[in-house]
Parts: sequence; structure tokens; C-alpha cells
Amino acid sequence: NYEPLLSEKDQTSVDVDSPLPDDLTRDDVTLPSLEEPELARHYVRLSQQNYGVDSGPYPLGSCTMKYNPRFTEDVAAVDDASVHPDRSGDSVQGTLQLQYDLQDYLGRIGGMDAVTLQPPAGAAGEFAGILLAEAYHEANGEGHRDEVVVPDAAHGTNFASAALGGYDVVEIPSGDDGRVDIDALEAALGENTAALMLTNPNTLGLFERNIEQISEMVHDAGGLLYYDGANLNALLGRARPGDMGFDIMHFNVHKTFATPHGGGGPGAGPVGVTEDLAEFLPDPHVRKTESGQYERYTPERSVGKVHGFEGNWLVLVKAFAYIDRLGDDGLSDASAKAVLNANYLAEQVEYDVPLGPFHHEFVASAGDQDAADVAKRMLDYGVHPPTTKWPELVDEALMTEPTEVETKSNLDDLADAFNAVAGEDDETLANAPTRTTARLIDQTTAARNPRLSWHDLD
Amino acid sequence: NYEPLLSEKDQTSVDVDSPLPDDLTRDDVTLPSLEEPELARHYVRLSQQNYGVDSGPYPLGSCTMKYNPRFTEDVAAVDDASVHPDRSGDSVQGTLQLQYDLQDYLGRIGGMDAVTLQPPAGAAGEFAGILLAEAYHEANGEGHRDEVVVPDAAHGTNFASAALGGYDVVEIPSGDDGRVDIDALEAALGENTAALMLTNPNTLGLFERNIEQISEMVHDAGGLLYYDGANLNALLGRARPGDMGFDIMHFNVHKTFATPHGGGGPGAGPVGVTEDLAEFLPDPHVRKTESGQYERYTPERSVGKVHGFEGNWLVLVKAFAYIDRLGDDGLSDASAKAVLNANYLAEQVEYDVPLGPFHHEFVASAGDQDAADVAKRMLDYGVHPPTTKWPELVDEALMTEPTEVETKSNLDDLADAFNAVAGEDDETLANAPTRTTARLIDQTTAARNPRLSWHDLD
Amino acid sequence: MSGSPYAPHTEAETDAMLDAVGVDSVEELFDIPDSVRFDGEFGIDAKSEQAAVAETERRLAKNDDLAEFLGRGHYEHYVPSLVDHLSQRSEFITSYTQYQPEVTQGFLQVLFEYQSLLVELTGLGVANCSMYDEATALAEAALLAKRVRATSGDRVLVPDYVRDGHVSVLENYTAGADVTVERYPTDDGNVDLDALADVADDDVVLVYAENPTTVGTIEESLDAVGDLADDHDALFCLGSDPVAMSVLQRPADVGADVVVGDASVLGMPTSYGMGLGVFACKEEFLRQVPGRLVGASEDADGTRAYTLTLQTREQHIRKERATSNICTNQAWVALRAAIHAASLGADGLVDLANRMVELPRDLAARLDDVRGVQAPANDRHHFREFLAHTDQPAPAIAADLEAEGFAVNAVDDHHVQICVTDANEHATDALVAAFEEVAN
Amino acid sequence: MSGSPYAPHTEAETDAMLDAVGVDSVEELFDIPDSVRFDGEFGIDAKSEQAAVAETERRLAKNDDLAEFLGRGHYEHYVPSLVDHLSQRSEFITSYTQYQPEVTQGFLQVLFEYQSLLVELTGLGVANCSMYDEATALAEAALLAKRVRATSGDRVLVPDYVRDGHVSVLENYTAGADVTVERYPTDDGNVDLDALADVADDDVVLVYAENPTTVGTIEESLDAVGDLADDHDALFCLGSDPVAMSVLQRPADVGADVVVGDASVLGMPTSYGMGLGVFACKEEFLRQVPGRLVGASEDADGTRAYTLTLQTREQHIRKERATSNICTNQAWVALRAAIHAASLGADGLVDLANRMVELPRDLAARLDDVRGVQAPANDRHHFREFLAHTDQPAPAIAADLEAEGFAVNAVDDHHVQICVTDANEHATDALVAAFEEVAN
Repeated sequence: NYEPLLSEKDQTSVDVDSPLPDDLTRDDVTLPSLEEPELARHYVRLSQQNYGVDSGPYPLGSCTMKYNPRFTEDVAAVDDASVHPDRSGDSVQGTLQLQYDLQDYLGRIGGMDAVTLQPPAGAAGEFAGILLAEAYHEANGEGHRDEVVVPDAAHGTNFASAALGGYDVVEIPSGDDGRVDIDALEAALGENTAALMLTNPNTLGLFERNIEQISEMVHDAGGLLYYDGANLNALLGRARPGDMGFDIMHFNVHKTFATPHGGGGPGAGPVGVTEDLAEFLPDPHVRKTESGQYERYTPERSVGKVHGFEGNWLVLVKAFAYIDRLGDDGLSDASAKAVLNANYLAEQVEYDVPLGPFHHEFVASAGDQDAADVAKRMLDYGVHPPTTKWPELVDEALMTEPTEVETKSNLDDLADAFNAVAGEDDETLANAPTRTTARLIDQTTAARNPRLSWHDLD
Repeated sequence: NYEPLLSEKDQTSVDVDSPLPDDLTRDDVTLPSLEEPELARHYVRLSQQNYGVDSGPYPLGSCTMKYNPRFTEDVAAVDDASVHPDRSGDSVQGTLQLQYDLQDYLGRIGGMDAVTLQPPAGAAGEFAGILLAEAYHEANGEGHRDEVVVPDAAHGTNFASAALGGYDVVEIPSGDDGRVDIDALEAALGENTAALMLTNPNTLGLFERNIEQISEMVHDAGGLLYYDGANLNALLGRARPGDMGFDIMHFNVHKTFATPHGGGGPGAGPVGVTEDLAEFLPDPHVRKTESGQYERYTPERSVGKVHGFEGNWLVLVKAFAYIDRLGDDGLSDASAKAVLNANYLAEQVEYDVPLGPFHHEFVASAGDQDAADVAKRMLDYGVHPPTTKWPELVDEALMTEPTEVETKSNLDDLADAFNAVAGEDDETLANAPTRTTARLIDQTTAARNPRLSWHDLD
Repeated sequence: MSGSPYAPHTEAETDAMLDAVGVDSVEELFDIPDSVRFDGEFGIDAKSEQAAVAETERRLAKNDDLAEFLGRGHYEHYVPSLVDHLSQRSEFITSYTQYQPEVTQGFLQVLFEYQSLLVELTGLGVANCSMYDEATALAEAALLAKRVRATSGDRVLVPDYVRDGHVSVLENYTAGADVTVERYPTDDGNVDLDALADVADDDVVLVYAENPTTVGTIEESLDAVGDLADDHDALFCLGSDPVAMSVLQRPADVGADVVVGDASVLGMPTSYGMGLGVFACKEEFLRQVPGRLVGASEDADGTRAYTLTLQTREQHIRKERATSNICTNQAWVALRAAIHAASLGADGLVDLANRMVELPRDLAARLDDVRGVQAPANDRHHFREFLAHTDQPAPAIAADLEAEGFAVNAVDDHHVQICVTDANEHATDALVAAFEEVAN
Repeated sequence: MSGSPYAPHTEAETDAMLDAVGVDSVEELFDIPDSVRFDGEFGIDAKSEQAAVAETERRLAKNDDLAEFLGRGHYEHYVPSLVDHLSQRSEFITSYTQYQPEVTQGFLQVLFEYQSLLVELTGLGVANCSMYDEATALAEAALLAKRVRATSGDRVLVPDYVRDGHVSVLENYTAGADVTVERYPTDDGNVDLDALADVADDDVVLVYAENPTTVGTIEESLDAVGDLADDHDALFCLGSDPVAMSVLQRPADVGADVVVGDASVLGMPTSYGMGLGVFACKEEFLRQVPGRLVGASEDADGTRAYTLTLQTREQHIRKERATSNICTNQAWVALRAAIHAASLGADGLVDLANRMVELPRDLAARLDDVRGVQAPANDRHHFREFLAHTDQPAPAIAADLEAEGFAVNAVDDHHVQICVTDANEHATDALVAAFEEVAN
């Protein structure tokens, strides 16, 4: 099954002969130079060695691997979507209207007053949110606030985004029920608190029932409440971050609104804020004039830019089309079925599933088995395994998010895979996978002797 | 690996409730009704159980399985290509121009005076040619000619198309050199001869060196010479049927001009004729007026129609784009490399390869092995096998056409597959294939107990 | 650029291969007498992909952008995006006929499912993988009738509403079998049963009717047509399509022996008439069916597997005694139709078909309100399309509408035919407005 | 329609699942206090796929159809059809980060090949899988410099030709690390070495320059910039792109420690600024690299296999001590760029780059002949684009050209910037003619 590297098929050295003076050019360049038939085969074969949502269940917790409807690819591919960011606003009214309408849709869905589309990914959205919080405090003469509070079960990006903004991260432990420990939060909050970053439902799939109290505590301390939108698929039409007291939130359109994950990206991470924070939004923002035109403008106290241009525009087009197709009913049903699927699957899985009740995902415990080995063995059953060993609150965690797209029958099959592995011995697990394109891959050698390009190979 | 039938995943019965009176409607309809995520997976998985040119070598003799450049799909997909055949000529000048220009290109490539694009496949082209020959003889008061001569090695469609036209087929044996036996031809020709149908190079890959003599003989007998274009990929820029004396020819655009074979079609089978036959071409034909407009017209003594509308139009668009991209140089090079590849591979294969010299394909003999078993075993080596057991002139024939798209390295690998199988015993062959999606499939049961829809399954 | 961009040999490789073959140049391999060697040029310039795309699109862009209300055998419904994305997958589009079923299970299963769809919709026992289009499928039906009929006979009867072009195809295909094609009259867009009874005799091998008809009417007495054919030991062939069949009377229930039609109403955009010939018939005619058939079987492991079957009917084995000369067919179009049908599901198909009853009814009513227009011209139920009588000459109306941006069919001096589906529904208001302008 | 078309449960299935879970309705599963329950509506109507497509396209169609001669960091080259067809394959586009390498070898190998392309073009030892775009990649370079520099320091120097927006991103990303971004002067579109030397000191952690620059000039003394950075123990970061790097001086040869840029020049159409951030650096900085890295390894059978590696640098493991907060990146854009580069091959890349030298040279010469225009404004070699001096106010020229159907960038009172590539080359004649109309 091994498909050779392009460089193993051909390496062509070309002496650079250019209209430029020699001292401004390189001598040569060496790259594979294959004709189209061989290239088509190369990438077709490689694609067949890759598991995607269209291959089968992909219950990777926290990643919301939904089906990506293909019509959104078509609308993103129309010529009119392909314009240059330096075009005058007058000449791209279509693009500006779509931006405006998507800002509006997201505002309604999140219960926020204003939304920027610029952040190119969820983590970039978090960072934009941190910048907004900082600008807000600075503007209020509270520039001394230098701490961001983050629960221990939060996504790694929360910590990293706060740190990127120059904040000290104050990590608080979760309570026994897997939710925010109110006492720990109380202890962590103070005059230096800039914000609390929270996911709700959290990474265990649990709703933070005390969200109103939390909101009051954070606001009383003078901090802002930030919503990590990674798990928004659990709440559509049932609750809105804005209504829970969040001041800033990001949306992961590649999760909640089914834009493709593309092997790791691109996503898009729009950020919504309450009215108080709108004047700080990134530059440019889009508004509608009284005459019904759309125009870009720089918010009065804008934090500036978080992306060189306008973010991952074509991804945003796909998200708009998805939201517009589903509408209220579809979005609400998506959450309903996502939550039902997670709960149903949790019932069928024989591994211990502590805590609950769950929304869109649950975290099972592999118990005496190594969760990473469980995952490898699940590959042999033809499904993608859950996220493993995280959050650490659950021993040997198997963080499972089936999303709304799986049928009951698929969930039953998936449960069978879990349960089959649950009954297997450690040796079987350690030798897995055996039925995949590649057998178990040696991670240690990869890291100890990094070979990161074909130049590094013999 | 078994992917269930759609009907095994779901069967939904719907009572038909319609705005029509009940007596004009059916009672119910029962069909699988799955949502898009499951459908996407179904067809993605099925596609992965299918071997195509993009999977690897596909040296299926006589089928010219070339690489299909994808840009031709894009031009066939533009909105302007999608018009209704009942549109007025004035309103579809673009379509008419493309038709006209493709008629012109094909005429130049084949050395013919006029070309119709209407036949939707090669066999349909043959049949159109038969109709043209009949109309021609009829018009010349020679309606009594009721025989079509066909060499034994010809494609099965030649026989069937002549028979469909109501002709008696006179089959002539090939000579020992694999070419037309001049004496047998002489004996077959006579006052009832309507036409000789010939492939050149023939199905053994051999050029009919006596083509001029053959042409003279057929024409002297009052018959017409028909060229089966299946093997035209061997001659581009080297020889033209029109120059060899052929009166009628068809083109297989899905072979010579790389439009995709699509799992069995659609193809397109344009037919070229000499000036004498142009007035009989199917209705409508496209011409250019003195003012530079394009118009449809009915040729004076048209045979009428061979397709309800204008044939497989979108396939023709792809063929035009391919020809236009390659131009003289590319087309000529395609033939050069196709012929080189066939000759090179013939050298590397250890099976006996009688006859020669070859053009675009060669026929090896599996000797003591069963050619069909050889093919099954080749599947285990990850390649598509050649056409087998045909033409019957060669014992246990392996009719092999690598086309121009294979690299030397691919040909070497392909030869290795041939040669590995050549060294294997009958039992290994009889048990093959073992590494494919399905193992050897029971043909006898399929034919004896036909189950042709999911309604026939238990 | 020189050479084909899709012939991957480097010069070194070419040289090595020539060496191995034992010649100095590729030209030596062409065993062609000098006297027939071509030393001219085609005069076609090689182009980059970018230029080739631009050249083709430049030509096509000369087509006027009209809202089409054209039907008469070639229709457009909205094609779900999934159809394009899945049918364009390399493994499907770059493969050929499934001569090696062990590595082509995917396409075989799709074709088996396509056959099953047609078996369900027609109620007949057998459906093949495809013919080219409705016209050639009808021709093959006539030839099958000629072959299977107990006694000799040479007449095929088709209603007068059938397109001239389709009749021409039918005549061309059947002339070799000495079949005569005759048209029989209709009454207000339906078969005129009395007239048909008058012309029918025991020399008839096949009676054809359509539902819906080429003029958009729904036939109301098909069972009587079937009975009449049966009385003369003739086959009854019904023309329809998979959308219509999902609500109209099931062909088997009205006595159809063969069903033909065009299934490209599913899966394809308007494509200048590119088709997907439906061919379904009673199981008793199985061994006389033209074209390819996929059957279920088992592989050596006992797993369900699919394969082309009953190939002895076909030209590559039976040659001049084959049931048809067809080889390359419309498999990929069948794949697209199958995906479209699967996307719709049972409910979606029925809903779509019901809209195809409502849309022409509503549009006809609106046009009937336009001065100078009476619609529908036939007092029948309609499917997708209808005739409208125009007081002004129909060709002038059609020309005027074209100038306004609409394409309709002028079928005779005072009738235009209007086809409306989900694909052009959005333009009906504008069409009615244009009629107001041009019709009186 | 009710419900999501992509949530496949039948009512019966839903009921069975509710039973299994032990609740009567899905709503019971939402563990949300009433006080924060949302009982309103978004006010977004559900639509068919057909209607949703139409609604999005209707909006976008309001964009004017202009021939764009815009560049300044976002460029378009003709993208081979193969890129679309292959990158749209389900297995690629519907997968995510390769946390399970055993079933994602395909994408990993593509990313490994993408990294290799950049290693070849930059001459540096390490390239990552992608950053978001050039601006964020530059910001990450500054942060890396801050981390790896032997002594403390907080100044980052960027040339004055860099876009304001890019500088804003850089400032935002580095403010948290107490870095100050300062601009240094240029001379006729190239780094002013003397001016740079004047402002450089040992407090500088990174010196940035571009080749080609944002204004299209080719830098002529990059090695001196590299030396100057080196003298102050600062890192030298070069901005470029894969097309330019295939002919311009190899970054490693001019002393670049880090290369950033936007590789979406390959594989992507104009996309409103959507990017593909290049990040390559010397091997010595490997453990400080931001973002994902794919490495070669072996599987249990000893077969070559690929995997994400050195993940302990990343946020999901290292949290606030990660080298970057990036998680979701631009992998699919990298796939597209890799396919485009492979389609071009070495020759094709060099040819394309050479045209990017010739096209602006030729267009500038033609515009220079237009009364009221002097082009190029800089006495330098150019790549893709150039500044032209206009006697009339540049904003008025740009507005007038827009009315004529062309988009150009007015960069100050009397300079417009013109970008010309293989994608808009066909419109240059018309552009020159339009300049003749509006420039004097």
C-alpha cells in the first residue's frame, strides 16, 4: 500500500535562467516534475489512505466532525466569491452584504450584539477576544488586570491564547461534578482578573448549571466572561451565550456550521461581543448604511487586525450557506440530535461513563486499559476513535462526540466497536492496529530523529 | 468490505397522495430514503471499490484507457454548455460554433470532408455509417447491395451494427500474418457488397499494409470502405483514414480524445464521410453561413436521426477541449508514445507475442495458461489486466494497450505483473484473485439464476 | 510546449525504451506505407490548459442567456450538489465497463441499484443498465417486440404526439428488420382509442404510448391501450420517466410489456439532449433484452458480489446475432440518476412529481388570464408542460418572447408549448409578464 | 421541511433512542436552567438546497465584474483544474488533524511533501504545515526570535513598505511579549541599508525584509541585511512566496534565519485575502517552531510512515507554554498549494516566476508611454507588480479606472500600484487603453 513520495518518483534539477541579473537569482531548483496522469494517481491513492467523515463515524470529542454538505463548496467556488480584499467597497457590495448578513446571523445565534468575521480559526478567535478584553479594560483605566482564569478542563488553546496576549493564566481545578468549582473560582477572581474563559457545555459535555452565578462573580470582580464556542453545537436554539452573561464569544464555523475541517483547516473563528465591546472590534467591520448600502469602517477604538486581510473568507461563505439552509428549525434539530446521539451512545457503551447528564459529548473511562491503545484498536474496527486521555479529570478518557449525523444503526455499530475493544486483552491492544493502511507508527523515533522533509531521508 | 445495498439500509413506503385523480396515480412507491451523510458515505465507499485509470495501469486492449484531463470536466460544466436542444439557432451561436469547430477538427484529423457529431457512441457511429452506406447505394440505384464484409478479428459491434442495418454479414478469415487475407476478401466481394468494415491498425495492433489495394478492390466492387475508429490513437498525425481510401469512419472520442469512459459510457461516436456522402448525413448538421453565423440545416438527402437529439453533447465539449489543448504536436506525440509504449511493453513481457510489428497494442498468448485466469491473477498484482481471449486468432489472447499515459516505470511494473503470473501454476491462477475487494465471482450462478434487482434478493 | 502534456516520458526514458525495442526513432515503429503517410498538419495549435479552457468558454459564451421553458422530451430538475461531487470521483468516472467485476464492485453495485430503482418504478421484472436515450430505447423495444412475438408481423404504432426526431430514430433502427412505423391519431392529447382500434390488427408487433406525453398531457386510458395491444398479441410499450412514474399509474398495472423513457431527468442539467435511455420489460423477455445487465452473485468467500451477466446476448460475444449493437452506453449518467434518486428518496420523488402536476396547472391558469392566450389547450391533467393556444401566430410569439429573454417552443401555427419545473419556476412571473407584452 | 437535512433520524429511531436513554423527549436532555433557556427565534427560514444556493449566489452576484490588477500581498495565478478535483475528494476535505496517523497517511504524506517543497525553496532546514497567512506567520517569527535570542531585547524592525494591516497583526501578536515594532526607511523600494544600520542595535531581536516587496520591487542587497541582523545577534526574517523563491536568491543564501510569506499564491484563486502562512526556519530553532510538523517514521512492519511530531510544542499538550496558540490551521490550502506546485514541477515553477518578472516590466513600459503616467516609479526589477506615478491624483485615477471596469490600488496621492500575472494578463491591452482615457 505504500505510495512513494513524489521525490521518489522524480527529482528534476533546473538551472535557473531568468530575465534578472544573475546576482539576484538562485542557481537552481530541484523538485519532482511529473505529468498529470501520475499526479492524479498519486493524490487519488493518498486520499484513499485517509479517513474522513465521509468514510464513517468520526466521534472525535470536541472537534464536532459533522457531515459537510457539498453545496456549500459550490457557492464558495462561484466567481463572484473570488474578489481581492483591496477592492473598493462600492464594487463588492455582494461580498459586504454576505459579511453583514453572516455577522447578523451569528449575532442572533449567539445572542451577541456585534460580530467580527476576521479571526481565521477558533484559537485566533480566542486571541482576538483576549485583545478585546485587554482594550476594554485599558479603556476603562483598568489596564492593570493581567490575569485570565481558565478551568483545568478547558481546551489547550484557551491557555495559549491568553498567554499570547501577555496574560498570566490562573488555572482552576474542576469540582467533583466535573463543573466549575465555585470556591476555586472565588479564590481565583480578584482585582487583577481580566477574564474567565469558559466552554459551556464544558469538555465533559456537562452544562455549567451555575452559569448565572459564575457570570455574576466574574462581573463583580470586574472581569469579563469569555465563551469558547467549540461546543456550541450542543445549544443551538436552546440557550445563547449572550443570554448567559458572556461578554465575548467565538464561533468555530467548521464545527457548529459544518464547514469542512480540511485535514486540519482552514476554519474560521468569528467573535461576537456585547454592545459595550463593539467599538473595539477588529478593522475593518461591515455595517449597513441608511441608504441600504454596505460599507467597511474602522470601529472607533478598534484593536486593529488579527489577520492580514479578512480571514478565511471562503470558509465563511460556506458557513453562511449552511446556516441559511438549516434556518431555525434545522439548527435547533441539529443540536437536538447531537445531544440525543451522545446520550444514546453513552448508554450503549460498556466502558464506565462517569458524570453526566451529557449534552453533545461524553467522556468514558477506559479504566484499566490504556485509552491510547483503545483508540488504536478501534481503528481495526473501521471507525475513527474518540479523543483520548483528555480531559484528565477522567482516567484514561475517551472523549466521544458522535454529532447529529450518525444514524441509530451507525451508533449501534460504533458501540459494538467500543464494546469489542473493552473485552480485549492488553496484548491485542498493544499490537493494534493491524488492519489499517499503516500499522502502529513509531512516535519516539519520529521525535528523537526528526525527518521533516524528503531532504532528510536517505 | 461489503457495502450494503441502499435497500438494505432503508426501505420507505410512501402512499402516493397527489393532486391527480386517484385512478391516474399509483398506490405507493417503496424506495430507500436516506439522508445525505449516509448517501455520501455509500457512494464514497463504493467508489473506493472501483478501479479506474486514476488507480493505475488499465491496459484494456481496444478500449484506449487514457488519462482523462480534468479541465475538460470544468468546461463541460459551465452554464453556457447547458442549453436545450430546441433552442433557436440564433440564440445558441456558441453551441453551434463549438459543434462546427469540432466537426472541422475531426474532419482534419480523419481526412474526411464532413463530420456528424450525433451518434452517441462508437457502435451508434457504426450504425450511422451503415445507414449512410445504404442511403448512398439506394440513391445510386444500387439498393440491392445487401452484404457487409467484416474480418473475423473485427470488433463485435461491426457485425452487430451491420446486422442492425439489415445487412447480411460476410465474415472473412484473417491471413496468417493477422491481416486481411486478400484472397478471402476477393472471394467475399461482389455485386451485393455494400461495404467493408475495417479497423486499421486492426485489433492485433497491426497496420493493414495493403490498405490501398483493399480500397481499390472494395471500390472496384462498387462497395464503400468503412473505418472503425477504435484504434485511431495509433495513427494521429501519421496517417488519415480519408487518405487511405475510407469513405466513412467513426471516431470514438472517449478513446482517442480522452473523454472519460464513465464506467461504461457515455462516449460519443462522430462519423466522418467523404464529399460524396455528405448529403446523407443525419439531421441536423451545422454549417457556417457567409455572414459568419452558424446554423443548423437538414442535409439534402439526410438519413434522418440516430439519436433523439444531438447526441452526447457534454462529451463532445470535453473532446473539443482536449483536441484544442493538445493541437497538432500533442496529438502526434500521443500516438508516438502510445505506439512506443505498446512496443516496449511487448518486449518486456515474457509471454509469447506472435505477429507484429505493433502499433498501439499487442496481443500476447498465455499459451498453456487460461487467459481469463491470467487476468484474474493480474488483479492480485494491483493492475487491471488486458482484454482476454480475443481476438481468437491468438491462442489465449492477452490483448494489451497501455496507451501513452504510462511511464516507463509503470510499464516495467506492469511487465513484472505479467511475468510473475506467467511463472505461476494453474492452481494459483484458478484461486485468484485473493487480494481484491471481491474474490472470484461466480458467473454461472449469476446467469442461471438471474437476480437483477434488490427485489430479487431474499 | 511540445508533445502531449499527458504522455509522461522524459527524453531519457524515451531513449531507453527505443533502445529496448531496438529502433532509433519512434517513427520507425509506424508500419505505414509511404504512399498513405500523412505529412500535412491539422493546423491546430497546442495550448496551455488555461488557454484551452478560455477558448472553449469563449465559444460557449456566445449563447444567449435565456430562461428556458422548453421540454418535449428533454427536461431539467434541480440536481443536488452531491450528484456532481460524487459522480466526479476518479474511480467512477475514469473506469470502464466492468469486465473484471472483482475490482469494479462499486460501479456494479450502483448499476444494480439503478436497475432496482427502475424495477420498483415500472413494476416490471427487468431493467437494464441504460440505452442512449428514449428514442433509441423505443427503437430497441420495437426490435425486441419483433423478435419475441409469436407470429410474424411488421407494424409498429406510435401516437401522433411523438417527436418527429424520435420517430426518425425508430424508423432507422427498425428498417433493417423490415418494420414499418405508423402514427395513430390522438384526441385532445390522449390516445384516441377508437382510432387506434381501427388501425390495429394482428400484423402489429408493438403499440407505443406515453405517460406523460410529449405534449405534457397525462393519459387517462392506458389500460385500454394495453388491452388493445394484448388483443392483437402485440407488445405494449409505454414511454415515461422516473419522476413521472413515481406518482402516475404504475406501468405494470396498465399492462405495459416494456417501458422506455429518459432517466436523465434525474442527475443531469439541460445538456442539449444528452439522455439516459430507460429499458425495462417483463421477465419473460429477459434473454432478448438489449444492453448490459448487472446481476447479484457470490464471490469465492460466499460474500454477495455483483457482475455483468447474460453477456451472451451482447455483441462482443454474439456478434451479428446479438440483441443489440450497443457497447458503450450511458453508465455514468445512470450513476448520476441513481444518486439523484437516492438523494430524493421515496418522499422526495413523490413530492417532486406532485409539483410537476401543480406547476403547469398553475402557470397555465395564469397564462389563460393573458389576453390572446388560452391555456391549457388540452382539457387534460398535465405533467411539467402544456400547450397554449395563441391568437397571434405562435412562431411570432416565440420570437418575441426570445427577444424578451425566454425560450418557448412554437409547435404549430397557433400553439406554443410551455414546460415548467423546479429549475425554471423562479422565472414564471417574468414569463407571464412577457406574455402580457407579446400575446395580444 | 422540518429539522436538519443532515440529521438522519426517522421518528421511529428517535423514539427508540429516547427509550434507551430513558427520557420522553429530547428537550429533557438539555440540562439548562430555565432562566437561561432561549425561547426566542433566530428568524432564519429553513430552505431547500436549491434555495440556499440561490440566496448565497444572489448576494454575491451584486459584486461588480472588474478586471483586478490588485496585489500587495494577495495574488492570483491560474490554478490547474486538477487542484480543484483532487482537493475536493471527500477523504481529504472531510478529515481533520492527523491525530490517528495510521488512518491518515494520505494527508500526512501530502503535508510532508508540502514541507519538503518549502525546505527546497527556502534552503532552510525546517518548514511547518502552515500558519494562517503571511501576517500571522511574521508575528510568529517575531515571537520565535524573542524566545530564541540569547540575550533579552524587544525591538522588531520592519521596512516601511509593509502593509499597515500586517504591521497591526504583528503588533497585536507581539504586544503580550512586550515587543515593540518599528518601521525603518527604504530607498527607491529597497531596504535603505544606511538607515537600517542607524536604527539597528543590540536590542533588536528580528529584522524583517521582503523579496519581492509589497510594492513589487526585488531587493538587491539582502545579504547585507542579513549581515546587519547577524551583527546585532538578531534574527533575519525574509518574506517571500513559493513562486518568487523559485528564481529569486535562495533565502538561506542571503542569511535568512526564518522565511515567512503566503503560499496561497499557489492553489487558490483570489479569495478576499484567505492565505496560507509559510513558516520555515533554521533547524536550530526546531523545538521553538509554532504550528504542526509532520515527520517520517516507520510503522510496526518497518514501512515508511508519517506522523505529526514534536507535538509537545503545541497548545493541546503544553497549554500556556506552547510555542503558539494555533490549532486549526490551513492544511487544506497547503494541500492545494502542494498539488499546484507538483503540477508545475521545477520547470513550470521557474517559467511562471520568470513571467512574473517579464509581465510587470512590459506593462510598466507600456504605461510609461501613456501621457500622465511614469512607470515603474522605482528604478528596480519587479515581480508581479510595480508602482506607477500619475500626474493626476491617484485616487481619481483609480476611481475612473473602476468606472471603466478595472481595479487598481491608489497607494498615495500620486501613485497607483498595478499587479499583473498570468491570471489577468489577458486584460492588459484593455487596461492600457483605459489609462489612455483617464490618465491625462
